[in-house]
Amino acid sequence: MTEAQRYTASEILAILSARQLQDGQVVFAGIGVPLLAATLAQRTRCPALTILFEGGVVGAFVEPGKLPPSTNDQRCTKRANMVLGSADVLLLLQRGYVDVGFMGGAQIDQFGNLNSSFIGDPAKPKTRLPGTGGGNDISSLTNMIVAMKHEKRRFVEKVDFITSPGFIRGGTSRRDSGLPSGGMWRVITELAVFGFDDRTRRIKVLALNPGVNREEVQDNTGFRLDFDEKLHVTSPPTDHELETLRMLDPDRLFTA
Amino acid sequence: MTEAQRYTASEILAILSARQLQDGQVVFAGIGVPLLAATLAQRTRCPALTILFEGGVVGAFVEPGKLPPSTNDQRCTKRANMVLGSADVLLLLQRGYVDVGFMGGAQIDQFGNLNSSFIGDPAKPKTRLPGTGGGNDISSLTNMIVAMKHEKRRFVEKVDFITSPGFIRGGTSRRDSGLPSGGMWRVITELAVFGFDDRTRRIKVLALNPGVNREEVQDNTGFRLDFDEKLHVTSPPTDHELETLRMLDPDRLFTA
Amino acid sequence: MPDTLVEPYTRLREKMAQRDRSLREKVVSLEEAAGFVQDGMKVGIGGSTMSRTPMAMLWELIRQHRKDLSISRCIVSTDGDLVFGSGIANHVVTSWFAQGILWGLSKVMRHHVENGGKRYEEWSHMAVGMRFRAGGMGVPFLPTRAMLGSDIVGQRPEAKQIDCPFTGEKLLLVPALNPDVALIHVQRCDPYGNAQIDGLQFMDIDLALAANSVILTTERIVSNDQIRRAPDQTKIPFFCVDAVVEVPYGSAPHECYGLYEPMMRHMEAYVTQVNADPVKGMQEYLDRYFYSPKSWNEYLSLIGMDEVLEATQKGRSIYND
Amino acid sequence: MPDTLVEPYTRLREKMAQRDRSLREKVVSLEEAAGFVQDGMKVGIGGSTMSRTPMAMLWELIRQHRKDLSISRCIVSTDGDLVFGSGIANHVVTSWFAQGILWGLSKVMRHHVENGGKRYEEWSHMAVGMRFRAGGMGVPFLPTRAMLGSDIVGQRPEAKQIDCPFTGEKLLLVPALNPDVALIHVQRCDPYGNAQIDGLQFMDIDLALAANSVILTTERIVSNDQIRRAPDQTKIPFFCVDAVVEVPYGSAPHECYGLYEPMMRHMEAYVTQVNADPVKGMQEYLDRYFYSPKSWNEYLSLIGMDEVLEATQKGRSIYND
Repeated sequence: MTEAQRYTASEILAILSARQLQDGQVVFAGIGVPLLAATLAQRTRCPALTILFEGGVVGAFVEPGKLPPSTNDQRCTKRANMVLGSADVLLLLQRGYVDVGFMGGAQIDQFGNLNSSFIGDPAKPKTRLPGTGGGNDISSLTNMIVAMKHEKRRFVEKVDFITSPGFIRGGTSRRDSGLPSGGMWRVITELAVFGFDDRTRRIKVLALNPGVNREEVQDNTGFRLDFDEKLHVTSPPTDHELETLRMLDPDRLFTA
Repeated sequence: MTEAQRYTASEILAILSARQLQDGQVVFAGIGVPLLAATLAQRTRCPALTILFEGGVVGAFVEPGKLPPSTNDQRCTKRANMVLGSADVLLLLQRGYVDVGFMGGAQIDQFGNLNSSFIGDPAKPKTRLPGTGGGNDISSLTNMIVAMKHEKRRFVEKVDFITSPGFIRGGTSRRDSGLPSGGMWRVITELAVFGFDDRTRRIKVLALNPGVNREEVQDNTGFRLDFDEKLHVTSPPTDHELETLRMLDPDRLFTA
Repeated sequence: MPDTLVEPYTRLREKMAQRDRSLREKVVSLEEAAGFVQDGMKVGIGGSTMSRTPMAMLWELIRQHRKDLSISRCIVSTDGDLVFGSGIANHVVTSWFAQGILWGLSKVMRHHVENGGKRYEEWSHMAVGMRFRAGGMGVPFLPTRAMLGSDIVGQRPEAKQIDCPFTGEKLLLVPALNPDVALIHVQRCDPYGNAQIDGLQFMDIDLALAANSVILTTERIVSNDQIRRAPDQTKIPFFCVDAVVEVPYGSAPHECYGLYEPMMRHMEAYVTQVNADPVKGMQEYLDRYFYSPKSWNEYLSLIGMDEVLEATQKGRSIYND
Repeated sequence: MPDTLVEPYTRLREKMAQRDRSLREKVVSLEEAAGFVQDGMKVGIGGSTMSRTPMAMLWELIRQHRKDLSISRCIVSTDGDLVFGSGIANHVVTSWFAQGILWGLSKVMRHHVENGGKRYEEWSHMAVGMRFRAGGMGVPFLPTRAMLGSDIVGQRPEAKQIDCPFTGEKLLLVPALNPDVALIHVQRCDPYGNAQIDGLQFMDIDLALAANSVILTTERIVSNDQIRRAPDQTKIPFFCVDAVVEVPYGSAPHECYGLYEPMMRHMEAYVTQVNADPVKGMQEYLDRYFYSPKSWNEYLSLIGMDEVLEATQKGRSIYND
């Protein structure tokens, strides 16, 4: 069996995303792969990971096979440490209690800005997307991990609309806009793991996923990519990671 | 038995204060006579009176003989409709949910301003009083009833320090200060019931307590008093009022 | 941007002074309660996404053909489809608007916003919360540190960026939102409207305090005595509330915490039908589930006993060890 | 007025980043917990007046002779006397400061403020709450409509009056207060610090979120499993909390909701003694009740079994029908 057959694109996305989290962290997770990946981390390497959901949940402990359909459903609260108001859980971000935010992305650009509002001109959009949800708040107020599908139309030089700010126009522009804290930290796709240059704040490839080469990543990206000097190849999903993931999402709600 | 022997000064103060409340009102009550008088009103004419306390209580229903020693004690919550945070119960005033505030007073002036902070120069006070508590918030944000002892040193032309605003310097000065709502409505003492002139906002006697004459009120007041054109004499406490009051405060905690 | 974006304090207070805030029973029928919602009003909706949606009240308003409502809500799900698709609303204020994350984009929302002249006004999630909170506090704005630097703020001239007078930092002031009426569904309340909410509260407490009137729908009406036994469990005080309606399963097909989960087969069928044709599909759905039933219970019958009881079993299980 | 009135956001965030906010057990002794409070710190105190005062923690700090503390609290009662009289604090921020309404003015407060060079900084009650709330929200200020027109605001250059950029109305902006450490007493928490508070919350939730560290004293420590069974009852999340100390009757002689009422004979005797001579009376009180006992339980013994149990009977009765 080849490496690529052992897991789906969604599965490696979830597993590599989970690996970005550290035990003891406080993570604000969005629905979908972020929720699943955070729960996977909690059930494997990070038993003391504290997961927050925008519905108003602190210290979630989601049940295997009962993944919530959104972060505003009662399933999110199962064996949580605390349930509070939606605005109040977001204010925890503003106060600084959260180590890392973790969301999916529909469209991202070279400075890590995310668009989930408009395709085309906002005044007369080709497509009206669902909008920010908690995304703008999370990305404005803490360090971010984004897990998303790698497609050329999703990885663009400049997003049509900045819904959730990354580093805006790079350099110090994020801080200059009034956002002194946080910023984009990692982007995970089924092809690679990305970070951001400390000075220019431009995205760069830190590691290739197993079986993926530079060209494949560049070909699926809508702008010229930088590769880190210490570029390496991520180790493949372990059996334990895959088994745990499949136990958590047996119906493949978020890993289809 | 003469009228004056049937009840103490504190008792008539509590009873006449209670009469100022109307059934169905939402009243924010301070400790002491206000708490007692509001409870008396609730137990006599006003079963649907809703009493708020600054400790964070909505719809209090205080038990006879178990008057709380402050508005921040658990006794305030007995059979209440709701318990919430201290700031949140004050915000109900700001939002406008409260019909009337009801407090005691240490020193009042001709425009209904109250002082509970300093006797003498605030920079080097003769006496440092306890301070505002909820008083400033209540009097800034709703219509006020004040129940207090009638003494010359307490009824002064101008208070040493405006802790809780009445009509400030009279006329439109309260509104001009940024307080468009509320204002002093009634002052009750063991001698008389006072209101305020609609235009000048100066205090005036509306009614004399039973057995009290104009001179007695004026003699105990530190400035020239106006008497309302329709000055009348308040009807004396009924047996039912007195009995209910004594049932509520058998230990004479607030009616000594 | 209307000049009434933030109601002047004196007007807000005048409206409040006119409300009957006395302790009184206010139990009415769904039909009667709908009378509190008039054409053109700003309507705040409680719950979030598929949770504690005041669906029965929306169902009744759609049946009564309200018009030109402006809706605001924590997060908007199929309730948004329904108010746009039925034509009762032409404006939605929220941070996220789709049917649910499982189903991608809402073709209904897209149709009405991209072609139909209806407005989806987007704020950050926290900003929506702060707007309700400011409204509930009786202040004209609250300061926040989100939305700065994004293009969302460029779309929102209603928000004002300032330099903090204390620290010099950039801040965004978001304006108070005081809906004319709020629709909130709760697990329990008494006939006066003292409400207890189990589990996720979302933005409902701020919304109740902010609105100039509140209609509560409730899974059950309990006695005032029961409320008074645990006053620290009361989440909404009665004097915010103008009408109380007892409607079991009043959030169906959405969930109500601890009682029932979303009725997912119905939701799936709904999404398939309306996304296939946002106009005709929606019309057929409304005809069948909204306009035809004689009562809310008949609507529930159309969803079906199997779905309702399955959702109930799942709902209760949140309390299982 | 110090230029650090409101901490710059970057500094606030740096302090937070340095805190260990991980899910970990943090149960320590009263002696060890006191180590979180250093001379000169801004200390926020939970509870109000005679309710849920973190008395055991104050008792320990007084025994350890802390100095130059700046205290802030919802409403200050005999706790204020004790921190001034013992010399651990020279500054109190609150809206009301006396021993209790039953006893008139505090001679101890008067002595130290009128003659002793200690400061009682007065704000309106709501303003104190808004200052903690701003601190807990991570914003530099909150707008309010109180204090305007009064002389209190004249004493408080820390507050800024503005014309509202939305409505033109006069508003007062009160600055955020982020204490270095908060001392909060609760009925129950787990070893991580997830705290449940029964009954009156006062300003404790905002205070816990605002402070740069929190010491919880608790009537009892329960399991994390017990907390997780009713997560909507958790009022303070564990990551705010740096130390947990189990101290039964930790508010004595003040009350703890549902468990014990104030121990009024002790309070009466205290007030009589210290008001007779705010210096010598206080010194004798501290010698007898604070410095001499070997343990908190010995302090409770000095208050006496009769008082403690009578207060307990009264405390429990709040739940009686």
